[in-house]
Amino acid sequence: MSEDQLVIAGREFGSRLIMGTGGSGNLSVLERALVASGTEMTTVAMRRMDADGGTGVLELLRRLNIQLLPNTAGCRSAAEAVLTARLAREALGTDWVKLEVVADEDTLLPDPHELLDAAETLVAEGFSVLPYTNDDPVLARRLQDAGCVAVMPLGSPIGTGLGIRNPHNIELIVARASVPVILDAGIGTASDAALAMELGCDAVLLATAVTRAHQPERMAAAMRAAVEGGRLARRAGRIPRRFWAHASSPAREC
Amino acid sequence: MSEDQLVIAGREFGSRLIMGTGGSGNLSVLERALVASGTEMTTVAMRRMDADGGTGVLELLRRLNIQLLPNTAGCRSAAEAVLTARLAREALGTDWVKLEVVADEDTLLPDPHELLDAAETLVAEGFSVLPYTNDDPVLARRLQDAGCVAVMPLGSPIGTGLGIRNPHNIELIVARASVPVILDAGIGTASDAALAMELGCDAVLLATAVTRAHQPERMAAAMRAAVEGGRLARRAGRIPRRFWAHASSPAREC
Amino acid sequence: MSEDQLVIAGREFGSRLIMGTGGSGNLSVLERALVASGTEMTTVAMRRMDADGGTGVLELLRRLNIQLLPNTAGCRSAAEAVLTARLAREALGTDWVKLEVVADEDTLLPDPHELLDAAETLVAEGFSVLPYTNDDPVLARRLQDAGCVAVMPLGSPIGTGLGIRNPHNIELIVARASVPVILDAGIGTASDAALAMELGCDAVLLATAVTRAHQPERMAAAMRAAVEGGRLARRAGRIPRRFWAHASSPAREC
Amino acid sequence: MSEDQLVIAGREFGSRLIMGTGGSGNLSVLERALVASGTEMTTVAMRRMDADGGTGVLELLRRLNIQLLPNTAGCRSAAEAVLTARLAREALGTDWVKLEVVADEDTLLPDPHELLDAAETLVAEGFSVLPYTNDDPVLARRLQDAGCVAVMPLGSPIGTGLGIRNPHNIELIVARASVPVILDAGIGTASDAALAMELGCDAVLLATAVTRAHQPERMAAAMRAAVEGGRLARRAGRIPRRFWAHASSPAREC
Amino acid sequence: MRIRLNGKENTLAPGSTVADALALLGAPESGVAVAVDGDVVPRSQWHTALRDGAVVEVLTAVQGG
Amino acid sequence: MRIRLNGKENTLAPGSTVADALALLGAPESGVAVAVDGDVVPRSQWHTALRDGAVVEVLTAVQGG
Amino acid sequence: MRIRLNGKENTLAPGSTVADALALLGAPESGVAVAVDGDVVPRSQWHTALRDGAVVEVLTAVQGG
Amino acid sequence: MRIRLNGKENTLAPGSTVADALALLGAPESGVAVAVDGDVVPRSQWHTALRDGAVVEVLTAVQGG
Repeated sequence: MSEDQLVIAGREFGSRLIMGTGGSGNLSVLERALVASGTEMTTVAMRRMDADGGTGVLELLRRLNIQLLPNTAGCRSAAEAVLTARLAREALGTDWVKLEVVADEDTLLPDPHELLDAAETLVAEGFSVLPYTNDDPVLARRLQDAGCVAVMPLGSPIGTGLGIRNPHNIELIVARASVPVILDAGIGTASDAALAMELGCDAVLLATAVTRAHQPERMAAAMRAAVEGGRLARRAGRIPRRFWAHASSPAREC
Repeated sequence: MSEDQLVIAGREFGSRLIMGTGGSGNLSVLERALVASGTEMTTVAMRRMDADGGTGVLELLRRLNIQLLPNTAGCRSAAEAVLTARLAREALGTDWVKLEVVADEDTLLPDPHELLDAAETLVAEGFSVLPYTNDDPVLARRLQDAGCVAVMPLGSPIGTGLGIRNPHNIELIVARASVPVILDAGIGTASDAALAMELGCDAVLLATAVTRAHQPERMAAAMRAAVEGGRLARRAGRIPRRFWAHASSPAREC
Repeated sequence: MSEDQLVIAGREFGSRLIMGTGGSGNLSVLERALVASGTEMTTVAMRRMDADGGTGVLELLRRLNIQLLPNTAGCRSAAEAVLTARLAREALGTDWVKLEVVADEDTLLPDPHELLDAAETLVAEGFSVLPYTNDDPVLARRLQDAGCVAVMPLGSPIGTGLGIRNPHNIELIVARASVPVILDAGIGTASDAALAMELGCDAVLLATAVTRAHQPERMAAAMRAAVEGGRLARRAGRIPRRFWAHASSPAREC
Repeated sequence: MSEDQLVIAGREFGSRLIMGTGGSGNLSVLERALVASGTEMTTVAMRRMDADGGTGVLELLRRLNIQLLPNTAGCRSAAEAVLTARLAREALGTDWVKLEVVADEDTLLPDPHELLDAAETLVAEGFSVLPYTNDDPVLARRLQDAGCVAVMPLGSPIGTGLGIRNPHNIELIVARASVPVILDAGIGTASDAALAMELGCDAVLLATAVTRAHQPERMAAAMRAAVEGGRLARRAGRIPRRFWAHASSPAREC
Repeated sequence: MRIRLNGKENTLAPGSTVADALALLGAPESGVAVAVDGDVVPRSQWHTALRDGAVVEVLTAVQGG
Repeated sequence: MRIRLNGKENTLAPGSTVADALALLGAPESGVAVAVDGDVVPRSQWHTALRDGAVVEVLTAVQGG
Repeated sequence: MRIRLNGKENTLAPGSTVADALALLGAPESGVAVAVDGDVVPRSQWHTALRDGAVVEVLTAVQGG
Repeated sequence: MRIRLNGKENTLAPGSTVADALALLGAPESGVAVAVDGDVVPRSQWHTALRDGAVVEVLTAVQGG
């Protein structure tokens, strides 16, 4: 679909599925899943280097030539997130960041105030900020107005697999978006991903729906196909919903 | 997926999307859609031959080498349907039939009694019967017990585009099926088709969701991808649904 | 609401909640629940008399002056159901019967053919037949045409508490009904009962949603209120659904 | 249920339905609806006094002895809302306020930052603050921590009648609430109100669902019954949901 | 003679009637119905004699949904 | 003689066959089937003569869902 | 002197008070509140004089959701 | 001197630099970043000496959603 590129911050992506690296216990399983997903960008977290020397995920991603999107997972304040973003830029040589500032461990939902605060700071420092946000159309708009290069509303809380709990909010966000909308978090299965695209999202970001599936590589292929299918359906223009039936064969004469 | 063939009445299909020919106003548009859908079998209706000599759809399908599945659309009684099936076998040289016996024009829902009656007669005459049925798990089972080679429950009434109104019934049908379950009718968009496969259906049959979409060829490609995605997701084994969040990044130490 | 009586077979009911007696382990708990429900008619099953002399439920219902509606629960064929109805008429002196003919124990779903067959026989014998049916609009119509005094579609299978799985089918049944439509089976909680009435049902029949609740008497009161609320809402005419917001306070000038 | 009082800021309410006055074109219709709703508290907006001398709504509410809950409808900033609350206290002699700070006219969704800011200011000034908020569990918790006497999450945007778009968020809010949770905005019909209570909300606040219904008085009675039914159902403890059926009559021996 | 009464074998004096079978069960005056060999026997016919080997079902109303 | 062919009255020479009726419609060699008076007439029997007043239906495949 | 009262220009006698402005609107004794230049003026201060050019808002309760 | 390195106490020779701390962890050339006392220290400044008691965090990328 070269005529249907996703463009974020001026960079073109052929794939509208962004698969994160979280939740995989095994690098070779992760590698097969990443390849099957067709993702061109993936998330990594920043953590203390162990004396034993890291996880090897960076080598893997360099080999697969997948763009890094460091996140600020686990940060609970704007200050923590900003420092983490700066360290990621220093360590990985990218000014793209998936901005996460969560309010508590039970819901892992974003703290609206800290998130917006961090976004404004990082935009001012020249970062390309992709914020993980809730599905509040107002906060999504504030983040967009703050200069974020995309907004990434959740479908449901991280790791719940509950899919898109509130399609109406996603439609409201899409209706007023001037930057790409990436459905992030909550995807449980392929139809959730297809629905996200049909609602008008520009891409889908997921990790554990694939990495914690019984067969990660196969689920990655499923998500890839579903995102493509949902995108195509959005562009193709679905038939209207009707209350009464409508025949698909000509009337019978005899 | 050569390892994941659909087998109906001993015949193997690589594609789990069965696209019908109904609802298309234009043979060249239909041709592009059929090709994009990847379908290996398609439905046709039986109607009086016009003096001007037919529609050319047969020539098209022969050229595309797509198996014919004649239907009994428009029939209101077992007798009508049985005669139509016999004429289809005579005209088209196939003993496969999509059996439709509808009760009224407003809902185009099957008449359970006439449908089962016709199925029994046609099975006895050596037909491979694929009945279009409602989503009643009992009727589905009766049709299976009658010797139908597949059961084809609706998601919602023909042409409504309401998707799968009752996933619970589809799951009940799948849980007790000994023949392929093909979701037939009601599909409106790609996520509906993906959901059908995730519920355990073996295939999806649709027509107007593609032929009456704004861009039929693109919607055909969407449905093809969605069916593949849904099937892969079903086989891959989705993550469980949770009430509380579950992190995908390791805990932060600092 | 004396102006909003439910009329079945010429008999008027002030209450649109019909509570069955099934599932209660204790007659005094059942009595309090029946009273709290306000029901004017209740179901009983016909079973072999024990040497110890029965359950006392009849005495209770006579004392409460609640009309009996014997059912044919457990019958698997038209013949069984017809005999059971005749015995009920003989034993209880009523020609009203809740006709149940189930296909199997796993789903307790009606057998469409046997159900219709039994209905026709019993109507011919002068019974007032209230059939427990699935949510197929075609079967509902056949039962109505057969002379049943009401049709009683399920919301979901007996005892599942899944509520109304397919509101569209219930709306289709209501749209074409010439006799009262009573939502029977599947109700789990109050909002399910309210929804049934909002969809246009004339009454709700339930048993275990009350008798197996933690507090049956309170749940009976809940169902009574919900049925009244849903009925009133249906008659009052709800506001339309909108995509965008619509203020309820006048615009602010300053 | 005198044993089931709603207590907000130490004040007891027998009714868990709070009906607002917005959207009614006619004071006598409003009066009948308020009486039918059984509400003990109602919202009013603060607007410029016309030379012709006001709307008479105050006289009506005094006569009906319904507690006033002035709102800050239409305010777009914390400063506007705080001034409006102060004027309401001065004019009406109550320090209770329904705090609304909306972000835009299209969605009328709250501005999270301004809302929290205004809440903190008004709590410090001794107001009993009942904030209209979105369904974000994090913001609800922040408002609670700021000293609000209740939190009032929306079901869907004001006036849409879309009901409760995200029951999961409402359950998350209820699960962590230490003050009453009042479902505010979005209610369209009785079953929506019943569901709100079943999800664990302590009360429901609505206005146009009643005032703009075809028959406001009847819809008010519907909402009253539905709120009571939903509350009773929540307390009674519903039956579990099951996949397979579960009989409510004893097994048949013959 | 022997009859099968609600699934159990019973011995009755020759010439016993439906009413005798009911008495055996201690069935009450009202609220019961009887089927003999699959046909309903109306109350008015309870005085009729049972054949040897008759299958008698005596039903009453119990709680049911 | 007269037949009813796909709902229209037609006149054929006495002794006309099913094949003659098909010719009247310009029906192709393949992809069609014929019912006479409600029964299918297999291709192998198209040479059989039609009775006067026969009702002949000639069907083919068209687009259908 | 001139004041802006609920968005409209008005002329009052020099030394006029908040109460005078309220009288101009025919405001009732109760159920109203006044803001002058963006600050609430409690009832107890309604006797205070208005400055020339004061912006006076007089609010009351109306129907609202 | 003593520093706190990724949460553990360590002893370094006086005048040790950020680079020395990294060496202690066996940190690779690339893919890591350092914060000293809460501020990022760019690679170009790794030669700078650490103060006694400095809190040094060395981070790298790991799997994360």
